[in-house]
Amino acid sequence: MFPPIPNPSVDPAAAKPRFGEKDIMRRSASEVTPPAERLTEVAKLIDISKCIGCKACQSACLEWNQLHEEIGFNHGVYTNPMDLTANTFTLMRFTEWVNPQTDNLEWLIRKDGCMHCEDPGCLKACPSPGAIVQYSNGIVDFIHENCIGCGYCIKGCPFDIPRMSKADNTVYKCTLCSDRVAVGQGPACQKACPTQAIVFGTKAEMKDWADFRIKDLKTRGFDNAGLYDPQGVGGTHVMYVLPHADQPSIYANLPDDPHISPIVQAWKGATKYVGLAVMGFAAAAGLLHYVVAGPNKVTEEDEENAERLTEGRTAPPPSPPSEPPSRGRTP
Amino acid sequence: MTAYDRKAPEVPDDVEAGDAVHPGRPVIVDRYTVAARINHWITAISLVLLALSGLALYTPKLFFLTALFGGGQWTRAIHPWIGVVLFFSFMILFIRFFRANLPAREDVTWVAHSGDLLAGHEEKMPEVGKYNAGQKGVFWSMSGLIVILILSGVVMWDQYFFPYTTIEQKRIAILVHSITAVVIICVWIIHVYAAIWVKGTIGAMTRGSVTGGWAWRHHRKWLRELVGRRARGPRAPAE
Amino acid sequence: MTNSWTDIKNTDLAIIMGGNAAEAHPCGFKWVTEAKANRGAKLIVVDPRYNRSAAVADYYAPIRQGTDIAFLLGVINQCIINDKVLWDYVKPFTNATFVVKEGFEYHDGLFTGYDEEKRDYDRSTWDYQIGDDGYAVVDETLANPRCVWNLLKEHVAAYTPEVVERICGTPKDKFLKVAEMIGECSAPNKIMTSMYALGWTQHSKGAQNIRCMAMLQLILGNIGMRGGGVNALRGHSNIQGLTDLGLLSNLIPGYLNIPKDSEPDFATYMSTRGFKPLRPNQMSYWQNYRKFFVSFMKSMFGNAATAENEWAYNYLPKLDVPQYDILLAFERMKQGKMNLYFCQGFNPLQAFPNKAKLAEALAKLKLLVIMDPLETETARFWENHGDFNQADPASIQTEVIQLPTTCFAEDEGALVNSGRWLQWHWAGGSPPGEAQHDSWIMAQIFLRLRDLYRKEGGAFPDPIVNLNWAYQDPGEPTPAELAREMNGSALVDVFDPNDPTKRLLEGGKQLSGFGQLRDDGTTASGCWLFTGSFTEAGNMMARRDNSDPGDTGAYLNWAFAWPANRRILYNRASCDLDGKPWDPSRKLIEWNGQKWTGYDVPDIAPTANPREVGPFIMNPEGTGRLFARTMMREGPFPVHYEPFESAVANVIAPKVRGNPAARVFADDWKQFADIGDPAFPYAGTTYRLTEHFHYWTKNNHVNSVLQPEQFVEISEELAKEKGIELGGWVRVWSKRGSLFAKAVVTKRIKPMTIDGKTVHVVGVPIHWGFVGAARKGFPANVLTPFVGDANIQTPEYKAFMVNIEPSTGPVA
Amino acid sequence: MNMELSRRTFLKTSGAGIAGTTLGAFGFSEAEAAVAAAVKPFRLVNTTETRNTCTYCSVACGIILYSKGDLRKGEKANIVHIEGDADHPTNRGTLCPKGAALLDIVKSETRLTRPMLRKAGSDRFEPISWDAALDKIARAMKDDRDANFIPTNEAGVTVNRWLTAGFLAASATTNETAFATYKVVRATGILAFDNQARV
Repeated sequence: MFPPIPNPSVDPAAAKPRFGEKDIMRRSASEVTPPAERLTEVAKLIDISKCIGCKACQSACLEWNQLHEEIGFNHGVYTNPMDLTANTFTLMRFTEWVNPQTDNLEWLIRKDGCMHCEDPGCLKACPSPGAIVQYSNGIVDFIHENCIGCGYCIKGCPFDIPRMSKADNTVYKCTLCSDRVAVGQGPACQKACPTQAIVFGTKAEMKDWADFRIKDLKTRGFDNAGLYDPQGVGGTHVMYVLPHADQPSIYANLPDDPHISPIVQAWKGATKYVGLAVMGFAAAAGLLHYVVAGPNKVTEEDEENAERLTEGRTAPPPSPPSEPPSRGRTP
Repeated sequence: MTAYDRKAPEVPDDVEAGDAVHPGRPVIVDRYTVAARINHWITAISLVLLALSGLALYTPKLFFLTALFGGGQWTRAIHPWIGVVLFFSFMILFIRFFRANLPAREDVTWVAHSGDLLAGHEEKMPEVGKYNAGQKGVFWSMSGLIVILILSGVVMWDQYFFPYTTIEQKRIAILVHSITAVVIICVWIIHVYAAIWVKGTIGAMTRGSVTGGWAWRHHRKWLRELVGRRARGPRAPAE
Repeated sequence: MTNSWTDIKNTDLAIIMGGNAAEAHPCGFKWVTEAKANRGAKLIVVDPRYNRSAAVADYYAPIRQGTDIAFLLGVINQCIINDKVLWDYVKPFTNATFVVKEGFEYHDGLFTGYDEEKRDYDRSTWDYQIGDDGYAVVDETLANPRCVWNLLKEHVAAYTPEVVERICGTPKDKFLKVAEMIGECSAPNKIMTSMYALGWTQHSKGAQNIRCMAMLQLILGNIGMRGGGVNALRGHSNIQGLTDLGLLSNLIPGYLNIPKDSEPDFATYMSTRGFKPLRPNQMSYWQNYRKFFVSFMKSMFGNAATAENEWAYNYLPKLDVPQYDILLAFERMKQGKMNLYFCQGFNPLQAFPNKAKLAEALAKLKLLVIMDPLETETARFWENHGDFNQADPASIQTEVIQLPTTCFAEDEGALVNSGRWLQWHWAGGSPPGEAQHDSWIMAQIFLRLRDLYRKEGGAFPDPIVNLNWAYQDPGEPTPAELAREMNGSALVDVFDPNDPTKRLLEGGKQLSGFGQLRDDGTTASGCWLFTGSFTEAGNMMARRDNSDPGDTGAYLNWAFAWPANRRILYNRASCDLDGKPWDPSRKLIEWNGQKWTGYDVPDIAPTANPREVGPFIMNPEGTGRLFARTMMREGPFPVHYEPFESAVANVIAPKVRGNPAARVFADDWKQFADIGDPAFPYAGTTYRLTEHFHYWTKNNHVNSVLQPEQFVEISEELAKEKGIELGGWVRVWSKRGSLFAKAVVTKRIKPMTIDGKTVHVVGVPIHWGFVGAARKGFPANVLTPFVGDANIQTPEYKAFMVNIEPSTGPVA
Repeated sequence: MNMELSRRTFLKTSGAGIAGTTLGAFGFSEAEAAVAAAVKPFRLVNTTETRNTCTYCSVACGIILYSKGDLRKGEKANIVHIEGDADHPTNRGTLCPKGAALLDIVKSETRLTRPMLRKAGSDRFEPISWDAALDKIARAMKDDRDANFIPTNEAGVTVNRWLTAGFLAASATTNETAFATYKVVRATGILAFDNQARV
């Protein structure tokens, strides 16, 4: 058993948050000086081989975060609600999979939710300064006061996690219970998990624990058991032990090789700078032309020609003006 | 089409409703009706607001612009609605102006000589109707870009349209929207610059009229048509 | 549970059959995952559905509901054939060597003495041959063909792998694999634990399902061992406690019995409760019965219970039938023979079988009193809810009084968990509105009733006016007062009869163990099993020392476990005949030559010599029973009987319908589908979902979010056959009623081939009703038959026949 | 009694071969502590803790009730959160989906808050006072018992049973409530007495 984290203290002195503003490593749409010393990285490890799909994590998440999800309907499956929402930060996804090698049914149950990427696509995509922050312990958190509801983070996320709230038009996702972690607790889902399919600790400990679990799985015929800590996003602070780590996508479409979409990279990278340059260039070109070429003014002669034309006097023939413009050289 | 048009097929369609010549010193030529001007300025203001709010979300360096709109949430919320205003306003403008902006034979010559124009040799340019090829270019660019912007904008308008597209489609839409926005801002810069550079132009969209000299100098064909039409006497308005 | 939740971590093989621990007991199931992770244990799940437990199992085998006995007798047969027997355990610690009386026989599914008319047996031949010395005859060589082992061997021989496959639908190879994995646990250092719940009890032969496993565990030598045992995973937080306290028609706290009509006086009552040892030197702990009984009566009636009035023996009612169980109560209610009914935290309209019958019965009451923290369907049985509850309020004359009670968070006291731990808890919140504690309500009713009898007299007022009610505030006894009363105290100073100067007990002081109880009226104890829970040292149930010396999972200083703070029952059997642990790495207790020592409280006299005293001290034999003597109504060995509703006739005894000793009321027979009835071709079963708790959590928002709406589960094959779509509406009906639900079409249920016939399973989760936060639905009991287990009347919820069709849903 | 909250952590299990987490290792030393503008304040601060047991199944998980207000000080207490007790040997702080949402049953909208009476033939409940309800119950019991009590059977044996009344006892009340209930019910001679053990 992974030793349980002691009960929380209700004493204000003991419950003082132990990380915060100064530990912000990345801040959306802002330049920050990363803290000189990084906090120990934390991680949540979800061991799918131990998960019984009881949804205690979902329940605990709703309770701790005081979220009010709608009561839905049954759609012929155990998954409920049918998708993550602004109130469902975590969701058990159930997949009935027949292992082609053994012909045995396997009920794959994956707890979906924010992966707390080391290289967070949401943060990268966010245009609002400080709406998304990454603490140096790895937690990626949304600061709702700063969220403008543009939903760019939704597009930035390689795992399709953040969800917009219809109520306040800000985007929600798992915070890794930053308020709990800040006082030395684990996230609510981890605390509740009956079988310790979810454990929480430092990332190094979690990797060791995963090794211990993977060894056990290999003795039970899961030759491809392994850790899911995708390097495409720089590793994650929520990791999975997968009995079939060679094919993550069988677990309710867990991305095989997640990375921030090149489209998002292009949009948040090159496009920004090129676009600003192009617009600047256009404005500058106009200015330069004005200075060099001067304004294009109507001459007295033009007016007279117009008068002649309208008064029905000898109208000039339909040809280029006989007079050159007031300024500029004649050929 | 009016009876007049059928009787005088030689007259091109680039005379718009309300265009008229008033002899005098100087000659005054009505170029835009009140309705057209209001329509233009609604479009123009929308575009400027869209550019400002859009740029605020385009790069963190310009995020301060959200202050103009009452903060980030308001900027995000207002931007698409202004887009809708722009789209419909421009649609009316489009219906109003598209006929006069249809390509004409002289457009090719005009484009070929556009270097001369910039260099100040307007005398080398062919006589053009109500709009020259450059203006037509702005008009058609705006039309096309606005369609792209509204379409891509709807795809990324999560508050109402989130369920209808995939994330990947939304990502593409954002990229397209931002690139298009850059282009339309450039077109807008050209448009505004042209109005500033060519003196006497702005009055067309403020007072609604230009001087005869301005029309003679820049849109002589249009002027001739107006004068010719005046000579033939009163007639039914063109559309 | 013979063992405890935390002990499961010590197992090598967990078998979940007749239950779904991951689904219904997730936090207890943790200890299975711990055993798997830390000691390489394996998990087997045998169930009609590939369920949440199966999702993390090492091996899953399907089985048709209601055929567990055939499966388990098949496993016992394999163990015998392949000699997977811990002989050094079986011979001395079970009754394998006991010789059975002449006359006892078994043929065609029936034992000697069957009376078809009464649906009951004359059980007189089902016993041991008693020798001239007054003890049972044993044959340690097992040569005697009449010894239990040989009778058992013969009895289970019919359950070959082929027969198991025909009855259970379990493919032969899967059955043999399970049997092989189980058989490995006959080694002294390999231990299996059995985890079961209502999947075994809710059958017309539920008790025999469990006996099968108990027999198997005895043969494997797994009873009394760390990581072993037969573990009933009880469903409610204090249902163990309420059973211990005898809140049943036929019980007195501590598993003593209510007298019968045939026991007119105390002497007659005690004459069958001598529990004389059947083997020399055996302990036969029930010889203390009289002490427990008298102490109980002193607790109930105080000074009114005297030696002269036989300790107020006649204050207790007598039974003219084996029990007035819930099925009989509702049958009588339907017949108009009941006027007044109390439901304390109970929702029988949803919980008992055949809802239509229940509603009809409730409408015949004069007064229904509900005490509950929540709205229940029972309280509103008269309310019309369309398809969900058809009722005509105007025609229902029952008065209903609904009293608001506190819930767990607002009250104080102890609950007994599955592992028999009595854990104290404290109130943390104020009750809502005018809600009151149940104990206050009971006291208030009692005081009013007593006043009426004092003032007016009436029918036999003695037990009411003399009930011991000496609480500081009679209007609301405190939890501590009641807990102290159950523990018991010495009423006067008690001196050693051999040395009158030696005071054994001090009058007015709490007792520290049931060994101090006396049958002369000098001690009182409400429940002897709980003696030791609230002593002069304080409230033992409130202890919170979670240290665990030896890492055994015993936690002796955490709370209190009955009996006597013992954590593993029969733990003497964890050692061999010399008192040495079978598996030194799993040591629990040990005989050090003078006494028993170790990590747990020994389940034997501390100085009882292991060579002399058998480990099963509650049995007069001192052994575990492979042969149940007369204790089971349908036979001393389990036999496979089909459910009362079944797709097929009984393969091993085609003439026997259902459990031949189960009680069936005449009207209910008519509401059973015939065997193989084509109108009801599918095998229905009911079960819990992990997201919900019975009919409670549908009142909770969060749980209703997690599982919002009623559904049934069917195979892809059946869905295809009937044109049922995933998530579409279906109607499911039995001969007793119908329900509408959404269809969960799943690969986790497969059609089975039973005796050559394809049988589809329809899974019906319980939990739904017409009040609460979740979407309106139907309780599963609209479908289930009104018949119970032959011994204890647990209703047959797990196996019945239904039909199913696509539908457009209910009309509200 | 025994209310002091044990802060003991469990011994690290052997066999796992891994040192357990120590939250100190997360790198939060006191020196690093600072006001966290971004992180939400921990919402259990200054609440009152009460040890309790989950009301659902019989795993009997240890739980802690967190309330505003302290019953032990005679205050009104409003429970604001319920969480697993990490000190409990069985559940070690974990809870199932029902246990994790225990607050919802305490605060359920369908909790009963006052005694109600449904009259014969009526289609609704109407409020009734506690006194009136209890008097009515006691009177109904007395009348029915007096009318239908069976002191002796046909053979003349004293049997003292009351068969026209029945009592279903709860499954989640305490032993103490159960014992009080047992005493009252048995004293009346009711035999149709049962609990939820079978269903």
